[in-house]
Amino acid sequence: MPEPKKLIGEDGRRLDGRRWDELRPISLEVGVLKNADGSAYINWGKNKIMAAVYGPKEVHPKHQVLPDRALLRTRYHMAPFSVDERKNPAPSRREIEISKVIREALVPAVLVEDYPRTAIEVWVEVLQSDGGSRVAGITAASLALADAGINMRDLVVGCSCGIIDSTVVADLDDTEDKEGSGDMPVAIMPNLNQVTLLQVDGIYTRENFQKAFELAIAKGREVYSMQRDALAKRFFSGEPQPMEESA
Amino acid sequence: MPEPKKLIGEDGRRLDGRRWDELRPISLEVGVLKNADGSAYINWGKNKIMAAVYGPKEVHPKHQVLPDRALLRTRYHMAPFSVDERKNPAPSRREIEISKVIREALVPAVLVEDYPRTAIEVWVEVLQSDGGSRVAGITAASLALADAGINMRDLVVGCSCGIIDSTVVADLDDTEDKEGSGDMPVAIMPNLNQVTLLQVDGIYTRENFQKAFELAIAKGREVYSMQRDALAKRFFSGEPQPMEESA
Amino acid sequence: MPEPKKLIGEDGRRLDGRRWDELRPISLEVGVLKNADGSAYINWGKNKIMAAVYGPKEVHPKHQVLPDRALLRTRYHMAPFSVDERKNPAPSRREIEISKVIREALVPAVLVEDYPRTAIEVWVEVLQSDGGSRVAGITAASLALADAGINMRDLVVGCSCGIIDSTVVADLDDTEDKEGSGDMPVAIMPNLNQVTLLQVDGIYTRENFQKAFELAIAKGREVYSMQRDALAKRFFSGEPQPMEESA
Amino acid sequence: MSMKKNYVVETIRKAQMLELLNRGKRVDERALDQHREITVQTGVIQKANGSAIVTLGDSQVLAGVKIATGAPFPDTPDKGLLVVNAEILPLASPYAEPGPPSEEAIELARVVDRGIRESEMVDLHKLCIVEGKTVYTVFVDVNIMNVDGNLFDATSYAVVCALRTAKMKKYAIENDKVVMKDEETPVPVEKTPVSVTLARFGDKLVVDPNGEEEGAMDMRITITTDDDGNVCASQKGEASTITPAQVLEAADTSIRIGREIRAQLVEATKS
Amino acid sequence: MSMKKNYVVETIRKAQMLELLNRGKRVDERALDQHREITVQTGVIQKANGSAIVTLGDSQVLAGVKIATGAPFPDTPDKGLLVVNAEILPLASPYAEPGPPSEEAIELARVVDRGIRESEMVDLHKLCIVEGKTVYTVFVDVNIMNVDGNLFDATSYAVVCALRTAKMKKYAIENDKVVMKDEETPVPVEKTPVSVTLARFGDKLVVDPNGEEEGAMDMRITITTDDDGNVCASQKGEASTITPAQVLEAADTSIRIGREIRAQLVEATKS
Amino acid sequence: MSMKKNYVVETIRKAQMLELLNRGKRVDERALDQHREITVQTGVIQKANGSAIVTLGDSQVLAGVKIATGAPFPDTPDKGLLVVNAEILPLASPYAEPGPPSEEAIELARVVDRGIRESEMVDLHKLCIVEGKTVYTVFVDVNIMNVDGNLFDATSYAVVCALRTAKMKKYAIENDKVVMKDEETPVPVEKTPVSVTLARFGDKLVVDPNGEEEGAMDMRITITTDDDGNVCASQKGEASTITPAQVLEAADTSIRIGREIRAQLVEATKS
Repeated sequence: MPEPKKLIGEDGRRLDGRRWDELRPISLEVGVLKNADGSAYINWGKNKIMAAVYGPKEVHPKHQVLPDRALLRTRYHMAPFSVDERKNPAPSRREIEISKVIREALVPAVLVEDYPRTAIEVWVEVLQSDGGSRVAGITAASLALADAGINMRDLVVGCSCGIIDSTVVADLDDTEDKEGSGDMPVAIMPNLNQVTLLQVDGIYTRENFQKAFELAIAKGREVYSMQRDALAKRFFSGEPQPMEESA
Repeated sequence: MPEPKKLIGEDGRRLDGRRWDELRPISLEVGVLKNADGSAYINWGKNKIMAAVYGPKEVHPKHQVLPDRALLRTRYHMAPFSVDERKNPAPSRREIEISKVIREALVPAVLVEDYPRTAIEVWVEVLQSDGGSRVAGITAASLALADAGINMRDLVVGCSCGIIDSTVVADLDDTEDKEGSGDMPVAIMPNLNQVTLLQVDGIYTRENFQKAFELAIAKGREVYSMQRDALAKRFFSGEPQPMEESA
Repeated sequence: MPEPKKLIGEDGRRLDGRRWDELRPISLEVGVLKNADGSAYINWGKNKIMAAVYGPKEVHPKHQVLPDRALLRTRYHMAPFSVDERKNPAPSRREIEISKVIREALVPAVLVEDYPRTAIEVWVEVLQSDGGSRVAGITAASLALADAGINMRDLVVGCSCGIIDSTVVADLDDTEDKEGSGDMPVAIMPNLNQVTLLQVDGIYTRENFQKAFELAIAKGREVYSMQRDALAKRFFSGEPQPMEESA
Repeated sequence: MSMKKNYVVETIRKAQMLELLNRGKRVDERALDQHREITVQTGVIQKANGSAIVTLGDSQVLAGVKIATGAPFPDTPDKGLLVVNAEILPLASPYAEPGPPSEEAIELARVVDRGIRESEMVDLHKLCIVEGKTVYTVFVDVNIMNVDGNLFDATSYAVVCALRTAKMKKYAIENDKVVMKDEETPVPVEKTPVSVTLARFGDKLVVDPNGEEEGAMDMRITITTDDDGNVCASQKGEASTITPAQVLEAADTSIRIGREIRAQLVEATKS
Repeated sequence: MSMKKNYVVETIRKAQMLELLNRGKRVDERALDQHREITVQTGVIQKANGSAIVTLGDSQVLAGVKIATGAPFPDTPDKGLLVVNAEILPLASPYAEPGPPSEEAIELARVVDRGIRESEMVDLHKLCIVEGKTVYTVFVDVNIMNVDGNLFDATSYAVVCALRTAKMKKYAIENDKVVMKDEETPVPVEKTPVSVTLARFGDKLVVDPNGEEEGAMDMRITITTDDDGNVCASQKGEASTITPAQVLEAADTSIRIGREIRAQLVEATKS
Repeated sequence: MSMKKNYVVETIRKAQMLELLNRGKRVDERALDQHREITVQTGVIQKANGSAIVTLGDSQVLAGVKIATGAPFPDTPDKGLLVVNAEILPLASPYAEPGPPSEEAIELARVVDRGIRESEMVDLHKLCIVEGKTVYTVFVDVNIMNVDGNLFDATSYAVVCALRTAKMKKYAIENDKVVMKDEETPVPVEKTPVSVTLARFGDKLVVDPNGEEEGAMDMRITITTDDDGNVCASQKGEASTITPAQVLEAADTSIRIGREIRAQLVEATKS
């Protein structure tokens, strides 16, 4: 397949000036919505994503109750204005699949057995979309879970790596995702060294597969330190927090 | 905005010959459907609207039960052949909104507290549509409620006024609604002097706003006397009525 | 209406070489799916149809329970690749109607009163469609019911007859159905001499109506003998069957 | 739409009906082959190209015709389109619900549609304006206003009467363009199909079951016949059976009763 | 969206509110005709043609404008299209659910749409590129991010601010073809409509009810006014009533308060 | 689709499975890296352009290819369209329900689609007839007929075999018009991607879990490889985890097992 656009310059820099293993700018803020039990906002490249958590709460309809653990509900949803062409507000097949893999990426980190017969809702709203929106969404969602005081084994954090101009690079942006030849979103529990999400698109030699995968994990750990800072800022900053929120 | 068509002639008459404050011909008939607990049919200009009431009846699904009062359900629905271009039978956003404001216009007149844990259904079917269909629908629906023997504080009756050729006029027809510069449907409980529906479209000076609003109320009272006549004809006419219907 | 194509040749043979009263090749196989409680596969002309039965099983949602008998659910559904132009997978109005008449054709043969408060599900999947798919589906479905061990008064079997080139013929294929001037699917319980499905399309003199109808019944009885053979092969063949299936 | 609610009452009532039928009588005093009174009012919806309110006893149906132009189907480039839709309005019965068409409403619309279509009532070739490009599209939408049994026949009569009185704009081809003229022309109606529905109670067939009879009947058969006494459509309904002999009996009755009703519908829609 | 959950607590709270109101006070210390603090941030979504996050107290709304080209409606060949949609995101409230727009969200979008449309805020004629062929289509999508009462006004302000700051591609007609240019031009905004919502408690009207007040109020009235103090849209809400005199009082208050808020929105969206 | 119904039985069975696995054995006697028997039957649906029934143990899948022509996407004017859809038929399992595709069916179709698409199995450029105007549209619809675990691989093999044997009409450009010819040509297949799914039980990975194993497994990983041993798609599934080392182990197994299966699929679809 022809790749007309050169995505890596003579100087080894990518179109936005990054080195092959460099992350885009990321900022994280925890506790940004008033009504939600927990929330977090992430700016990652051009991604702007809000995640919020409600629960544990009663399960409706009742036949979905899990007797021994919490039911985790997730929705990954894109605002109509979040992409270049206006998106129909109805959920696409892509959004339905991503909602499922996000749920399966978060559940392993939640002590669902501590909340039998309840529902925990995780809403991920993509206000502006860029490459790597699902891993950015997971990164924000696990902060929102922590903000809601849900018992967790570990945070979940992700990064997407891939291949452009036959080179493994970290953290694809929108152009690199579309024009490049491979995208590999990975989410991990960094302290437990477990992978909770893995999806692969593209063509990878066995060597490149391993390189991209290990790079994704390494960069995920880098994002994890930003997650911790954001949580620390939320709970241990100088500003006094309202009691019910820091409890 | 250009208003190419002159809607009021040299002689001060509107296209259909009416004076500025004149109603279109209206006829009302109560008790026209066999199965419904109450029903009424209204001809108002070219509007042909059937309203029917079923209830009080059991509420399904159960979780919608209101412990201290009746649940009023309404649907305002247009037949596919009721308008110039065939209308798709699925409910439009417009029909969903009008169903809501009709419900909110009728509930204040119903002694919902007399029928706890029940549903009262009000179906408004527009067989042919003209200007002012929602107020015509409300006018018929409150007669259908009365016909069904539902306890009421007052009837509800409406009229829509507006602005054409910079003049406040009563009871817009279809052409005046589309070509004119403002439409203001108002519903009232005439004996209690309360407004139960108010929607405004167009551009009104403060003075015209008041003039149109007060005209709508005055014309509504005119329609109210027709409502009373229609009810009287239903219940106190010479013809004997089947017992269960006049009870 | 012009019938440009001659559907019966000089020699009295139809386009595929059949005589006026001849069936297309039919093969039937019972017990072909592992998970279903009962199943049957039919090849009838170019029709390829799989029918399967699950049940008796619990009824969900509960408010559909019939206190004195089983609820029979049916779905007639066409695969997107089963017809010349790819079919949208969502159920068409035609499929909804056929699902209803198939249900009404099967229920009379099932001792539904033996299974109160349960559901019996009959799924008819048209993998390739030809003329007469609904009667082929019914023929397979009643075998699947028998295979599932459901108590039955009789089998149900069908055939569709019709008119081409002004002649009554048996068992229309796709071309004859489309180019011809009448299609009459009939299903019967052969031992009880009862009609359980009758639909008529086209223009029939009183005489032709009777001729086509009686031909459909006679040909249905011919198919019935193949049904019996297929059941015998399933249950009394030399090969030992797993115990739970032949029980 | 049948109103089976109280099994005990229903069982007793059904026994009464059967006893009456054995004496050749029905609950509403009709003869076994007698249909209820039919009334027809046409031209009731001015915004429609044609319309009719038909009552059959206490069943009441309103049909409206809307005619526009559109592209033909690729496989029938020289034919117009004719589509029948039905909605059982929630105001028509305590058992009707608002929402997308039920299985019953879909069957109703399709059976009536087939009766119209198969009888070749409307000459679809005459609905072609420019072959392969522009044809008339005729939508017949049916609103069921009150349900008291035998919606199939009531709906069919309403659709037939609405079509028989419908008018459509003329079109001319001027400079290769399709131009709408101010004149109107009737829909090209060639036949008057008539649907007759019978209900079976045990070994008896009765014409035009009312709501109460539908609640107790064993099964239903609808047969549509054309002006020449041909059968052009039929549909057996309900989860029960009919013998071959009864089917032929029903056909004979439908042809006979259909003739009477056709005369009445034609009379009611004379221009 | 009102949060009626515990009837006992609600009743007590409502009694407190009424008592406070009789003394001219509100639960959050505001005057009866005082709206909550409004903040506006524009240009937040770079992929949108215009966008704004507006907070009104703790209600938070994000509006995004997307502009494309398309065909006009046949009956308005010289006008562009403007469509407002709203979704109350499930993250905005414990009572919001994912799924197709609720009745509340549809009413919200349509009332805001009418305020924009009827005031002639955007000159739709200037959105025409080639009459009858190509026009601008302006979609304004609203995401409700946090619900704390009076979504009508918060949404209206967000839509107004997003439109006031939106830019669209220029088009030229070259060789009979519509060609997109690299330049941008602002959306042709002519007016700044301002929605003001009042809640009625007994015989008192209060401006801009918060979530707690909405839970206890008798009814709601939204009135949108334009730069000249004209009323251009209104909607009464909730299953209760208002007297004619109160309607006129509400109009006067809306005109007066609207003027203040308009000045603030204009200031916040200056280029 | 996993059949978790009786927690007690499941727990005991899972313990048995783990014990067996620790001794290198599986419930159905297979080796840990051994897939179930695969059977392939092609050309089963004559009305389809290509079709295949594949069984993988007791999982049975039917894929049908329908090819038409249509317009390309604006951003890929020189590429044809390829769409994979899947429906888990209600007859396939006691837990499947009729209705719109479930979350599981959507994931299944999309993962298989990505394996086909990312491997560049079909050269989409060769599906272009007239750039920007007319391209082939290739629909692959999958009917799941019987569910007994590992639908991902069974579906993938059925789609691959259906595409490898599919034929499409030739088109010529004559007088600026696209004209269908009577000749047929194979779909331009360049690669044979093979999906291999592994299940994790504790620290063990097993190839091609059957239905019973799926009910007890911790998680699932699907890896699709191409003819050159490249990884072209992968998807981790289920609400559990996998270690980085296990991912690499799974990749090696998939490449190795994929090679065997590819040879079998190519053999079964030789023309």
